[in-house]
Amino acid sequence: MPEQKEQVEQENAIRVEAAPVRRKITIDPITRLEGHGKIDIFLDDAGEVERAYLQIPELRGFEEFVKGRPAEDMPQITSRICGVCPTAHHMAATKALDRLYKVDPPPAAKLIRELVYNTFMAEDHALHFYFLGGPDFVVGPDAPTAERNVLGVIAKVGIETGKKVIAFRRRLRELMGVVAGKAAHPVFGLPGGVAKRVTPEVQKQFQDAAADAIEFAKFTLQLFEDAVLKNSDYVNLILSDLYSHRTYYMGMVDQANHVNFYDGSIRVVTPQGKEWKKFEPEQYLDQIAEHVEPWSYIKFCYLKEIGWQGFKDGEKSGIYSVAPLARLNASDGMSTGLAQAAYEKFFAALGGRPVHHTLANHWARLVELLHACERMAQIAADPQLTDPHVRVLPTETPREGIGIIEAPRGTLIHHYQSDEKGLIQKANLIVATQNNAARIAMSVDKVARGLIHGGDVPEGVLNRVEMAFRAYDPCQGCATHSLPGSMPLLVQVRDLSGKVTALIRRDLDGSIYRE
Amino acid sequence: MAKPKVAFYWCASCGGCEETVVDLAEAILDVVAAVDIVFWPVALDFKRKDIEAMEDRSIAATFLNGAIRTSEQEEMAHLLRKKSAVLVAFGSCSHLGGIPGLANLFDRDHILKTVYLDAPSAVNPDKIFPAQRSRSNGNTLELPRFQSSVKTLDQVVEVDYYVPGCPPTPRILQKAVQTLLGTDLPPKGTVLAPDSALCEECARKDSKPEKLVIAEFKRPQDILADEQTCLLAQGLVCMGPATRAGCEALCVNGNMPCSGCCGPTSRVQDQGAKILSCLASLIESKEDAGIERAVDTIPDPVGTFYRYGLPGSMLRQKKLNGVQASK
Amino acid sequence: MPETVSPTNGSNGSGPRIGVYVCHCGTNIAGTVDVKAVAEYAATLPGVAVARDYKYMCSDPGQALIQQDIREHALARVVVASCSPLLHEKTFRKALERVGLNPFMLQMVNIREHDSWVHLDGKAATEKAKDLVRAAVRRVVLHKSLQKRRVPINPNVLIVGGGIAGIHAALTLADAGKHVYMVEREPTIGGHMAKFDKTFPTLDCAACILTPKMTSVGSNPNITLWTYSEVTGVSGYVGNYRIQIKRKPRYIIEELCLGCQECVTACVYKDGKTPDEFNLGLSKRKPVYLPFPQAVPQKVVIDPEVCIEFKSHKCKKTCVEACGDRKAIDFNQKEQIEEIDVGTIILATGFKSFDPLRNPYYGYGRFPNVYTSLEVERLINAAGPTGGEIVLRDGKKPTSVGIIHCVGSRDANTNRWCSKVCCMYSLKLAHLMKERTGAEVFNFYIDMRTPGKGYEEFYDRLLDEGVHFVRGRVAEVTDWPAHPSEKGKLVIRAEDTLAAFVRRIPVDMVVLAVGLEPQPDAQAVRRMFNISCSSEGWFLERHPKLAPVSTFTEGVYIAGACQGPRDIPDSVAQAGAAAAEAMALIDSQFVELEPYTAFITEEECSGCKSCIPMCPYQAISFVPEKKKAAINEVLCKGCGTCVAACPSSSIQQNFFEDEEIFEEVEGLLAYA
Amino acid sequence: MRNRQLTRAPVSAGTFEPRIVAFFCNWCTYLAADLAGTSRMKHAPNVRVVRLMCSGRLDPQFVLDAFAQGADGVLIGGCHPGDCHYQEGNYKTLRRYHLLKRLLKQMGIEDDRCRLEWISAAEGDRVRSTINDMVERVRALGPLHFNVEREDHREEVTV
Repeated sequence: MPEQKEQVEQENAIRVEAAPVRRKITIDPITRLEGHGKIDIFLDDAGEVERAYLQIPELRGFEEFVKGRPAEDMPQITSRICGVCPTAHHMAATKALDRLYKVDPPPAAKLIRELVYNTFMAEDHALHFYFLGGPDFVVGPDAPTAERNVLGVIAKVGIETGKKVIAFRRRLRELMGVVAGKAAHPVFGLPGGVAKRVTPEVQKQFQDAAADAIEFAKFTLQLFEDAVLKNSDYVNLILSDLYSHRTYYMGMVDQANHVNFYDGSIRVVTPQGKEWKKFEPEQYLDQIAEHVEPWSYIKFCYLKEIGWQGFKDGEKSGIYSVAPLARLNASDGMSTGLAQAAYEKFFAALGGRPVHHTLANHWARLVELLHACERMAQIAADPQLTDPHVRVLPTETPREGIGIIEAPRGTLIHHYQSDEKGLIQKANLIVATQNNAARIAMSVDKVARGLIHGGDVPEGVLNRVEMAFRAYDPCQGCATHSLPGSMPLLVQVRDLSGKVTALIRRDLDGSIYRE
Repeated sequence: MAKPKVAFYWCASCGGCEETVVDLAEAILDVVAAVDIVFWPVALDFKRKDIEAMEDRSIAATFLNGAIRTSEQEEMAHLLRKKSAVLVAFGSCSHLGGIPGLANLFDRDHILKTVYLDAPSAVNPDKIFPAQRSRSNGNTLELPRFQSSVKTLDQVVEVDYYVPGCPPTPRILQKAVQTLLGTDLPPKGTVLAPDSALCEECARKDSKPEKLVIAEFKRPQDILADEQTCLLAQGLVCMGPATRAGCEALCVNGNMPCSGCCGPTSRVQDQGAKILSCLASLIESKEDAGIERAVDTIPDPVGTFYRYGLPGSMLRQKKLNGVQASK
Repeated sequence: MPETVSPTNGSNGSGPRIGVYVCHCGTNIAGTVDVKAVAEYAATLPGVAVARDYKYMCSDPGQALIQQDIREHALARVVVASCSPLLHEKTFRKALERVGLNPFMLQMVNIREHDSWVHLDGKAATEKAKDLVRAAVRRVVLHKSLQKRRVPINPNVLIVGGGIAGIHAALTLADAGKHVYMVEREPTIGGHMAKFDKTFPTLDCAACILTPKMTSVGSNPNITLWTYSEVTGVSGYVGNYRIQIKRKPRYIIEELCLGCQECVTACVYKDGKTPDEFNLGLSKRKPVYLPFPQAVPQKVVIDPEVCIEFKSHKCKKTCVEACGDRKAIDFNQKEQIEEIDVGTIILATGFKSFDPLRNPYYGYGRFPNVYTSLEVERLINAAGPTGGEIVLRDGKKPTSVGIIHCVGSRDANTNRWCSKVCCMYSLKLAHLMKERTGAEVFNFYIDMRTPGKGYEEFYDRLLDEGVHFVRGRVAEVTDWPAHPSEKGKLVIRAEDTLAAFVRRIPVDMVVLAVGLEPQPDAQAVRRMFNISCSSEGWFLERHPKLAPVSTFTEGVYIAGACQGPRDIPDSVAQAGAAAAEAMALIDSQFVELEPYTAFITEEECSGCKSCIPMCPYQAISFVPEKKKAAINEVLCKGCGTCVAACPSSSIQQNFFEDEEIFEEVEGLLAYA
Repeated sequence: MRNRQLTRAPVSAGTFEPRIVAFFCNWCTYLAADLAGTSRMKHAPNVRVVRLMCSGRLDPQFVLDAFAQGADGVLIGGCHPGDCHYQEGNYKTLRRYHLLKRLLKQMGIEDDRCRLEWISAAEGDRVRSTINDMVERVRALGPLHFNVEREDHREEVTV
């Protein structure tokens, strides 16, 4: 491919010029994150951070290999973009198929989809809080690494609570399986509805589960309050400028501008929190654009009208953010009572909308967890849920369809074009973490600048840097639809010749080893 | 006596297999009690140096999920092979190549072009592509090379056992772990799941007629599938007859046909060829034209018959003129 | 002394020890393929303990060589690279068996028919032979001990066709005490021969030699004769065929009819109005008739097409009166289906004579005095329409006759083949006509073909008798006189290639020596009996020299002109041969069936039922208790279609297991 | 499932000679090939015949295996429609063949590389003409080399 060639020649050209003597720190990879990430920190001669890069080193190319596949296979194929949030991809694809085949699902089908979806949001948010992001707070940011994991959380909150967490997820995922076929990689989404009806027995199970789930969500929020908000160090950490960016925020809302995960319009607010745009999924191409950097496989989203100004925040920059914090920022409230209360408490405690503190994502996530559980309860109570009429057969010739959903990690867009036989001709996928990519990159850069001085890399800096983006719960697996993989956590300080001038190693027991 | 060391590692996968480990739920505590997890990147921190420092074959069992696409992944596969007494290909991707293996129908350059240039939302006037080596204000950054085809784990290193499924169900995983912790290990190369096809455990088995004749195949959106009757009998392409049992027919219970994620039974070399032979044999017509009409109703044979197994199939990848060796 | 390649890695190899034997077949193989190089190459293959090449592997010393090696080198597998397995697989399997090795431990490699005989480039042929041997060596390792299935043979024989061939075969078998069912579609047996007057070259009377045989068929207790009947269904396999036979109603109760023909005399029709089939329309018959006086069985037939009773139901039925209390006439008779079991089948369905209307330039159908040879046979026959008087349609005796040879034979526009009998019967007719009418007889021929005992002498005799022979293909027969002397005559125009000028010969009568063709329904018949036809449509023998009356379907034999143009002596000889083959099979009491049956490994079967519709023999059934499929080995014919369809490869076929074929394919392609 | 080892194609500088694997029915095409032999009908030496009792035994796996192992073409010979020695086997073959051709097309294998012919036991000459024709078509297509892995894997797999 000619473009590639140019690329290579360019490199060669650059490589010829004498490279200034600088040093480079590599954090490779970031653990406890679904997918693969790598941080390169470059120090100038003074040992100050010149620039830190978050690199996403892989790619799978779903957009290419779905070509020629039958459209109806998209929900199952694209769910393999990410095994952590397969339901989000499955649902975005299914909604795109409704449009592609121009069929409107019957009411029961919509209810079943949204029920499964909220169940998924609940279990996934719980997964992140207890297994991935939570440990930073529950166990503590400076706790020994070996403890900063799910087992550590269990140790901290007690085995009983640990079992409670596990039981909660198991129960929800089993219920999802009953309706969706499988919890991991569901199969129930079809154009015009779902494959299977919900029986009264299953409805009952959901009702019971939802009731318990609400209790669990409340319990979790309480846990967060006790473990985090009552600890001023943590609060200061959350509020510290180090973890703040003034960007635009994006999220899906219903007519009342309340947060909605399954359906609605896309709302964007300015760094001041004013509504800047509200658009329908079909218009996404007018609003969202992707920027390409040669040093990462991830594409960086920005607001098309404002444009790409590089990795800067503020009103002039098109960079925006998605995921829990952004969703709350971009909405006027929650459609369910308890969540609404939690929503108000959240903004009251953090100085009103919008909140720019990245680490506040953890709290926002728990507000959403509660909302998801409440929605489960609402839908499970709906008598229409068990209506056997769950699908409308397509009659129109398939052409083009766009499906948007709020994934746990943010706005997710699937866009397909097919031939008249319904075989995919073109697919465009914009995944949650891509929307955040630019802001995440900025966070990493900012934290590195803030913590690393005089070439000295203080202990704990590694995790602090990781925390900067772990809060986004980024799924790089999704973000590049890439092949995740992991490498040891190791910081190497070396000059550009690649010679290691310093080395910091974090051992399993958490002890730090330096050379 | 020390607990056996167990490792989980992931290469080219979506993380779904990791979810299965988490989905062991309470059972995970038993596993943790029974074994010593030396690393598990998604949930625990670890480092390669520790692994390199270990005695060869000192890890009792490594569960490796994900296919192989980068040389980095190949290196890890070789390292873990060296350090593990037993290497288990865990999940469809490492077992057969998985859904990302469908990329073997295309070549790398077209993928890059599609993603970074042709995507309608991409704004890329300077035709920038992620490069193995690039410079950003004076700094040199590197990315691993994205190879031109996906491989199964056993196409890269020797594999002792396979755990099938996309993802493997917790039940399959649990049984596999039990087997491996047990005393009498099955012969090398065994797929740790029942060795008969899915129909064996399908609830709809009895509803399949003995003499099924198919005039044309149906696609799931074309019909309102009955929830009791064999889906193949309803004209849907169900991979069940050519797919290994063990999942307890989850998809069929979800009223959708089996798509073949557990791969073939041990006697079968090529799952796609087998289901092709089985389904085509049921076609009604005896004339070319009639047969062609029936065949038209399976618009994407490769994507349908090798949804999870193209790299592990006999042909492995599409013949791409220029890309395939012709020197 | 055969060259030996010293034992190789096979001895130290862990697998079974293999012996490879490359046959020279004189120069048939060795003339093209470098057999020594092939043997030397084979010796280097893994598992091969000994590899040899030898002049004639199939000869006794050749087989002894293999047997000796099996003992001395403890061989467990044998590969023989020689001719087609269809020729000598049996031979070599027996050789293995005799030294206690399972016969199926053999793999044959076809380097003659598929290699040395079809390739000119010796180098390429040798490479091909190496590839084929390599594949066989890899495959044979996987071979398993198999037992042939023995099934008892039903001693009854079905003979289809009651011509001279069928008759002779039937009598031979019946005299040997076998029960024969003879099925003939005409109302009488006798076939073409019954229509002839004399037979060449001895000129003995056809009736005199045929009739006794016909009557003994009718009277032999070991023969069940069903005329006016057709085979409609065949199922089963060698030794155990089930046959359906349709018996057309003749409206006469055969058991009661004495053949007195009083009904014929009594028929309301004073004389016949329907063209007589037996006399090729040269005479007329009544609605109720006996095909010909010596017909067997001596039972009349009623033709419903022309019988008044069938048309109007208002006939006086004088025939019924005449029949009286014998009550042999039954206007309500219906078609019957008989079902019988036999072990062997002989097809003697004969031929059809060429239809001269396809060669319009010879004027048949346009000029009343152009006859086919068969019509002339009837004219000459004492029992024929004219009582043996050779007269033209206007009743005049011909003074000059022209016989045109090769009508519908040796002709690119109709049939390419030589019909073999035309020259001889033309000579016969020429002799008889000259003898009976004193007419001048002209033979127009391309070549005179008179091979056979006394044939050439007969030709000489005719030359002496003054019959004229014109060597040249006839261009046309016309009634357009070019000269007063040709008025009222048929003019035969032909180039005399010996005299090298075109001749016009006016004659009163033209005889077309029509050739022999396969029966019009030969294709349908061969499908029913599951045998093949040559491209011309004649039934295909298993081997043109070594198995001329056998077919590729065990237990089905062919005799007479259905296999190709034949004269009577050859047909009779073939019939005897077919009878002997059938008897050999019957007296062995058991048939051995190839063990190539399919089998299911029960615990592997998922019960998906994909295999069940594959089997045309209902050999596969679904066992509800087990929810698995099961194969009835006796019904299985070993085609392997279900094996290919089994989506979990739980069905395999003996001797053709997936792994064996994979090894063969990969062996062919493995780069040496 | 055994992971079949791929045999490497020789890097032969010589002229390309197509390697064609044929699967012939024992009752028709195999006999026809024998007949071609007894009648000394010379034809191209590029075909290697595997004998099956019926074309219905042809498992599509055999065809894929042949290509995967380096065959440049695959020829299938069965009885004419209606003439199957086992009544219907050849119809099963025909149906599988049609679907198989679609699959091969998607895998980038040209149409002329896989061919099904009905050849009766009497049609020796048909064997000759079919083989000669196919060899020429495949020769024109050049080597398939399916058994050779994609370039960069061969370069990069060095661990």
